[in-house]
Amino acid sequence: MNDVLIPVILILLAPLLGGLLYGFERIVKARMQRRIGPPLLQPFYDFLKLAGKRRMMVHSAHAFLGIMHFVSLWFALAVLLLGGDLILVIFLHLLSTSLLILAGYSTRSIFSHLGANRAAISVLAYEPVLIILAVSIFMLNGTFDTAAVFTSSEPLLYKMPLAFIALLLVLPIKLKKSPFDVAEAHQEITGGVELEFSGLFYEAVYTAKWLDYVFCYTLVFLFAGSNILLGAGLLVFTFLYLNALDNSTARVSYKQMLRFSLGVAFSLAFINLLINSLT
Amino acid sequence: MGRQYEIPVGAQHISLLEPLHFKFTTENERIVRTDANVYYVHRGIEQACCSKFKFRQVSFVVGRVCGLCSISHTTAYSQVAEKLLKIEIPKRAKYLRMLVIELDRIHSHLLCLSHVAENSGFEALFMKTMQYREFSMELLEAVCGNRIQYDFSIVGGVARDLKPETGQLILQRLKNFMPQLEELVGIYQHNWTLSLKNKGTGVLTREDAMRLNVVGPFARAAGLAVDVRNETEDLLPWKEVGFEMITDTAGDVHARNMIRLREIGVSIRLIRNIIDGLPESALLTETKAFPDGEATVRLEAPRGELFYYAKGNKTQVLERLKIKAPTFSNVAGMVHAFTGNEYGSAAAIIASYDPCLSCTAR
Amino acid sequence: MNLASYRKKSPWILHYNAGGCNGCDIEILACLAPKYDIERFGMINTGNPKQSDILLVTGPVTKRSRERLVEIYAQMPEPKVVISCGACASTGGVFRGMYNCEGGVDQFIPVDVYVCGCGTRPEQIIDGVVQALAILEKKTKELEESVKLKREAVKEGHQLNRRHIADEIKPVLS
Amino acid sequence: MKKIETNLADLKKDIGAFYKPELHHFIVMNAVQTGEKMELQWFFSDYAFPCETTCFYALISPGEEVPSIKDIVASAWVAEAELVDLMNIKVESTAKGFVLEPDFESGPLLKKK
Repeated sequence: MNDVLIPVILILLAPLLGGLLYGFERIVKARMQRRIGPPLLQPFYDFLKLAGKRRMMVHSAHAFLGIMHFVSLWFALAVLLLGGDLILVIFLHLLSTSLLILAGYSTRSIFSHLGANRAAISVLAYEPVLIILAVSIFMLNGTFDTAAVFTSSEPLLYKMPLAFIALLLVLPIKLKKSPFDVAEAHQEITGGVELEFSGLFYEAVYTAKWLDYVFCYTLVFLFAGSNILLGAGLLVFTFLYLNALDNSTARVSYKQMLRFSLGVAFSLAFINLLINSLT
Repeated sequence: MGRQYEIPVGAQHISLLEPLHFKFTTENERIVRTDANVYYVHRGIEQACCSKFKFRQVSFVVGRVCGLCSISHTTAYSQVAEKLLKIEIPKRAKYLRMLVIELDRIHSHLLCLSHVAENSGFEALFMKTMQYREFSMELLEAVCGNRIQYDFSIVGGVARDLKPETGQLILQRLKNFMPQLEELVGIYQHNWTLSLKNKGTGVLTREDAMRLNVVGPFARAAGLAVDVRNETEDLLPWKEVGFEMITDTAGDVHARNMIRLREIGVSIRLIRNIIDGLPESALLTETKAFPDGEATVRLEAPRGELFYYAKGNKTQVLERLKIKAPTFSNVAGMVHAFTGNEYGSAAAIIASYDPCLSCTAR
Repeated sequence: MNLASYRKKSPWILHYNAGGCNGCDIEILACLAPKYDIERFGMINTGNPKQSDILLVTGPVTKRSRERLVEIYAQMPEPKVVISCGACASTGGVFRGMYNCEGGVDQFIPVDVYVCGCGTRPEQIIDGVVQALAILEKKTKELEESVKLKREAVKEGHQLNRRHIADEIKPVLS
Repeated sequence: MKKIETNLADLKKDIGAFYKPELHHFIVMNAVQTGEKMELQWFFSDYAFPCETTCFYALISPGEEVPSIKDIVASAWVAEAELVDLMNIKVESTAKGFVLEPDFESGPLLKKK
């Protein structure tokens, strides 16, 4: 009973958790930049404000794709938390991102197109690493189900530390953090695919960002298995690492990002896979 | 040859402070051609200066040409008016003008650096540089009474005196700033991702700088030693207070950052020398004459050479006033240096030019 | 607890220079920096009209930037507030009457808050934005009222769509 | 300031003979109304110390077409395009509309009679 209840509660509260996490991160970021920063509940204030704006949309398919991005991302998260197939999770996540990319291409704004281009390249950068990760987990556990990972007493971290490093390297791409925030790139393409969303429809994209936080941190938590203490430690470490990285780097170009993620992160994950399959 | 896309930047864009329009023609995000539209801010100041305002009021009007280098504009105008009136201003006034120009240069260069950092996607460095910049704004407020738009130079001298305690405050704050400047130099020099973004982008070679008559830090980063402070001495005695020319050879965004940081160091030394050797004299030379004849003045603003031409006709109102701002000379070089770069670097390159379109368009 | 009252804690600003001297613009930039830090009030400089609530305009409106100004204003979804920063944005200031200047911002778009000064100090800008928040809240309420009225109108069948209007016009013309 | 008189026919030859990219830089082009005629000025400055500003000037009557010095000084197009709009001068191969909007009267800097 308990192992279903907790995931269900987590899934239902995921936007709330993600919002809190996002608010907390904004404070941490501000403090790192020697500012006071916004209040903790700022993302929710933004949420309430966006709900009250006049509804403006480019065309109905665009708005629909934005909302479906949010829904499918939540669905991917649900499958992940309920112990579903990891490959399915990764592809559901890919689906949700592709919906957003399609939305980006469906408008006539050049910045939206550029953002969609870059988002597609970002997918190309992190997706292979995630798939290698899933395959390594399959090699170890004999199944793609994340439920087996959550319940296994031996944390994955000890068996595949290189894969964890690879995941850490691609997380900034997924979370659109500097140095790999090319898909958003506020100063270059003013938000990319988000550009044409407004009001309630932007809310879907904005809230999907919070879900992405929960999704990514759950992936990190996978590495701790059933060891909750280690999991909490990993989460805190990843949070600090991401923020420190975000605050100490400039944005690199998308070509450099692709070269780095495929050259370094992918090879790390691959070496890890080789080691796992040999032993 | 891939398909060409046209990417418009401006007139309103987050990476731009002022309305300015670039149309980049790109192939696979590589810029092959640039069209610039820089006259969004044209207001007609030259015409107003020659018709609406008396020549003593004009120094306040030309300050509003540009908020970043308003002291350079007011000083240059005051000098050209003094040439027309054929008067020599007191030495203390000259020193005080140099002091404010150098303080203004520090704030302007730090602003440009922070803007480059932000447009390179380095938000924390933007915050840090802006935080360190506040000291120069406070000092300018202490000296002139306003954070921007100082109206410090007037025809015949300067409007306010420098109190000894303000001088001490400046020296104290500069001392506090020195370690912060070193920290900034360290980050701009050695941060790996920033150098990935900035090194080798927006390159302007020395030959092109010469051919396109580029001025200011933009030219000095390319190795062209052009600095009005080095070339004239009759109006403001720069060499007397220890001016030193700084050049680099790379000509890219990184070189421009380093030029600006090193020039801040020179400015700090100049300010110290000015305060230490501040002569005692009157602040203003009074005269009842009217401007006559024609005169030109060149002055080194934070962005480069500022040029004023004025013609008087023995009345209160000038016959003609021509303002040539530093960015005006750089437009041709700016458009040229984009070619061959990634569109992703364009925002950082624009910021590294430190364009001042309100100067250019007037 | 009224959730709606928290809405005004999230103003996203958009900045446009309509032809000013950059003085006020760098003060807006200074507002973002650690000394003044307007993110304390939840403000973000979005740079995207479609997601902004507050339009900060600086400078007198020049002939070439007037259309851009109106277009940016039109792209912002309601409720929206316009703040004119500085003397020249409010009235034209020293540039008033110059041949390429149209005068203050309020000649083209409705301005809600006027911030004085040449140039405006960051404190004044923050004060102006905080004043704008109250106006933003009022406008949100008005918008909701109008939406409610519209809904009732639809129920009673008074709302005509484009085809109905065309049908009504035809007999009149012929 | 050193003033050198020239005329429109010899302008390109004079400036071409004077201008050396490594010694001088072009500052700006200016026009001043002197009675019926218009005085066009081209300002150059040295890189050396003490530097001297050299001004070439030519008197033109209204409606005359001015030769462009773009092929000698590559960056002169900005200054020329500005004068075309502000002073209503015809310059070889330079179109209107760089500074002012098309609907605006040309030559706002000209003194009204």
